[in-house]
Amino acid sequence: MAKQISAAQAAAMIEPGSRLAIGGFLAVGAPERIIDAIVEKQINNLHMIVIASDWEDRGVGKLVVANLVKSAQVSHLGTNKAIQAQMNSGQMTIELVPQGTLMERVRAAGAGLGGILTPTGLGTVVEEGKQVLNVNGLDYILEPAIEADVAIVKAYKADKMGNLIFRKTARNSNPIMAMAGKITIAEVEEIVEIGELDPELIACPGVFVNYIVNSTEVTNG
Amino acid sequence: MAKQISAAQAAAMIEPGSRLAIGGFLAVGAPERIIDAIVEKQINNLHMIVIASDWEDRGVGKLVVANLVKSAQVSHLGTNKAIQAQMNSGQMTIELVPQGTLMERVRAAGAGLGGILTPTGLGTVVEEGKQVLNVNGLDYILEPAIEADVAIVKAYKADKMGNLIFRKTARNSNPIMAMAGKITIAEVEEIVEIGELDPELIACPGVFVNYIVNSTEVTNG
Amino acid sequence: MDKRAMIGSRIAREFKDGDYVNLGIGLPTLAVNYIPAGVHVIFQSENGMLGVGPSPAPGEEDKDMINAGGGFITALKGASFFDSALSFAIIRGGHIDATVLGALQVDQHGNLANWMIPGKMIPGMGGAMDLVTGARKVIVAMEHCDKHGNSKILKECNLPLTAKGKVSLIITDMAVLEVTTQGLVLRELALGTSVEDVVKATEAELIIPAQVGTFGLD
Amino acid sequence: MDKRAMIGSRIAREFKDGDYVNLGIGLPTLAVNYIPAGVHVIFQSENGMLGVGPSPAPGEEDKDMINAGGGFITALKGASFFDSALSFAIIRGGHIDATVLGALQVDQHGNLANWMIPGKMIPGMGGAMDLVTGARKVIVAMEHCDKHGNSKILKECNLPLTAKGKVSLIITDMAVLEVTTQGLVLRELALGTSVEDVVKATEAELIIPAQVGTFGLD
Repeated sequence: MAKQISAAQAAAMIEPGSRLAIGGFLAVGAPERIIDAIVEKQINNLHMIVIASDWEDRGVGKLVVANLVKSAQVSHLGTNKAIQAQMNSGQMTIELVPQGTLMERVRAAGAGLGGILTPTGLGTVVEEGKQVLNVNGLDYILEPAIEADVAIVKAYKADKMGNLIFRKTARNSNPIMAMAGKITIAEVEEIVEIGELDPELIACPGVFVNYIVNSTEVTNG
Repeated sequence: MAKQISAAQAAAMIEPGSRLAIGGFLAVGAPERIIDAIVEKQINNLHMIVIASDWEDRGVGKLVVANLVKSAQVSHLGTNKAIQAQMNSGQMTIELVPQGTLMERVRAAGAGLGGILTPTGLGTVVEEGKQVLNVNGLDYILEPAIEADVAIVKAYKADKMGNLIFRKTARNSNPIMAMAGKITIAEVEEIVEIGELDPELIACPGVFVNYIVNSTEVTNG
Repeated sequence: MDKRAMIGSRIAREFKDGDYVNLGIGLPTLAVNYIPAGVHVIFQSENGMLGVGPSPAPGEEDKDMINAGGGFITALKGASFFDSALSFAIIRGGHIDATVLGALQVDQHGNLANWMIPGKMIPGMGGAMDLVTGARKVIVAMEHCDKHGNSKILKECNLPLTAKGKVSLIITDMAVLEVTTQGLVLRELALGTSVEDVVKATEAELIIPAQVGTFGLD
Repeated sequence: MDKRAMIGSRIAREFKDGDYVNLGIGLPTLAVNYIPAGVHVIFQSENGMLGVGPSPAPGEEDKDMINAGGGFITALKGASFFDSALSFAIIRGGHIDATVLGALQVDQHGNLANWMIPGKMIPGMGGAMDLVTGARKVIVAMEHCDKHGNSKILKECNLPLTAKGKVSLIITDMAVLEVTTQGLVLRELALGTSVEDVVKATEAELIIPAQVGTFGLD
């Protein structure tokens, strides 16, 4: 069962200093209303686990521009000058993580696994300081699971149990991020009755979702 | 693109001694026609990667009864007396693998990962002889990826590109096994034209599928 | 009084509204008949679904709808289907509120043995090791003694373990026992059962608090 | 002659009917315009789809349909959508037949550097490291020299690597070079380019076989 709340209520659940896993890819499939509410409430000192830092005016880039992010695990910064400036000035600490490794590490946390063994990054700076294990004759980097205090995702529709369906490439990291939060909040375009979603189409079962926010609803929280 | 073949042609691709990952759970979602064709052709000395050994007359149990299996990685044997007898007599070598670990190890092979780090089995016989790693203060067993020469799965429908959709609990291990085969063959109840499947519903993209077998077609090969 | 029904009804009281629960085959599944009105529990079947409903009427079985024990099931509104890897991600990842399993043996350290008797019966662990490792609360539900009258609740399990130190509650036809860091605490007695009866039927050491509750079919 | 078009058309000849291909942003995407008739290539976008089609007509953009570069796309018949973890399972697991990427530097050992210039530009590796590690064939497509006229094909990369020893083919506006265990072999010359031109424009050592083909726009 997922409880319906406003974007403002969602933001109010997030403590300063939290580790946030946020869905979306270059702001497509990003939970924009909840991001706006976090900016509104100026919840700061955040750690952000995201595929990309998006744009300065769209997606998680807005959190960066508002100086709310102290550190990030991210695969791509190229579309956001603010995050590059904050990285260069030392305001923000960045761990650059290959995108596939990032997704798999977040999934590992959600799936109760300690980490992953990936060949990605062997022979590059990504390998530095990490344990390399040989399994059946091949080398793999041990990359630990990435856990989140709160996962914030965006879906197309939710039913009142929190089951989520997605639309086209807006699915991206959302079902994975949703697995990794101690609390998971889903922003959706429509909330439907239980039984209205095709059970075969549910790409994120409600067991991963604690709260749902209707993105089209005017918030007053 | 996936090539349509008969069940007999599918069986003819399998070399004696192959490592087979076979989908299904207690024979629900099992590729029965391809299994029958393997029995028909008496392809032996097989290694079988399966959730369960099913029943003696349904699912992969038929391979066991036909004395075609020399070894298996499996989580449950309780419904099949033949496999227990063959294990006790030493005819078959069995690695019992916890079901979640088995699925994750097969997925790791399909996903290019070297193995998994799981807490399942700690403090039990499953841990014996294996490397235990401490990651962020917790212990995990390193379980290597499980690769297959051929994956044989069952789906509800395929399109001619090999995209697969599943039906209810017959999905089970099938999308995972499909990832791990050097060659993957899918037995389906219906083959439809490209474009007829809902792109959001495809639980196993055709990129994992090399051949499709129509289970309702009379084979003559 | 039907012992199994009594255990089933007592299991059901462990669930809160909105809980996600995985029930092992056999005795634990009886709990579904006793969920209180107003409490909505979502049952998982580890072969790949959430929202398991009751058994279908005869003749209405669907070949593609079974539970982890192979029995035909139905789906409730709000059900979802997924693959086995996601199903065990849910289990191992701590997203299941409670799992209820039978046992061959359980001990005062919360160790559980329920998957093999060496040289005799090796059905395999199936999904049990993952369930016991990953579920937030592990409940063992079983008859207190085996068919020879021997205690199944021991100081130390001597059969191969399913998981170490993961059991938190034991529900039998005689008692409800909680596994604590101090040891095994007798929390409730079945109606008509005395503390002495339980102590006599239990090989493990028991902590008997001043207050012990009772349970039984209403 | 348009250099970029020439590179794009040459890339397209690397694909076989039925191939699954991931094209990096920029120059590599030009290849889609030159796939020969009768060759069906399925393009992946690593943000979660297979079956990428052409850009939508102006005004027909779908907010939920972008490629990995953020550009609007369409879906062809037979497309599928999935999450990022599965998308990279496809990539890392060796299920993509070919990936084509740009480079800052590539060297004669098949090393690739395309994700950062220390102290200057750190956009991050995005999905490039996984693509180069996992794809069955890694093709680098780029202009032979940088804007200052310096060779981008080196004996040893000196920028941070994207992956070690994974590049198998380099397609530039001047040549097609194959990375072999012996070293970098000149396979084809762009129309109007001589062996001497290529040798002069290449810092890496080149193996010049007796037979060198040519390529260019038809």
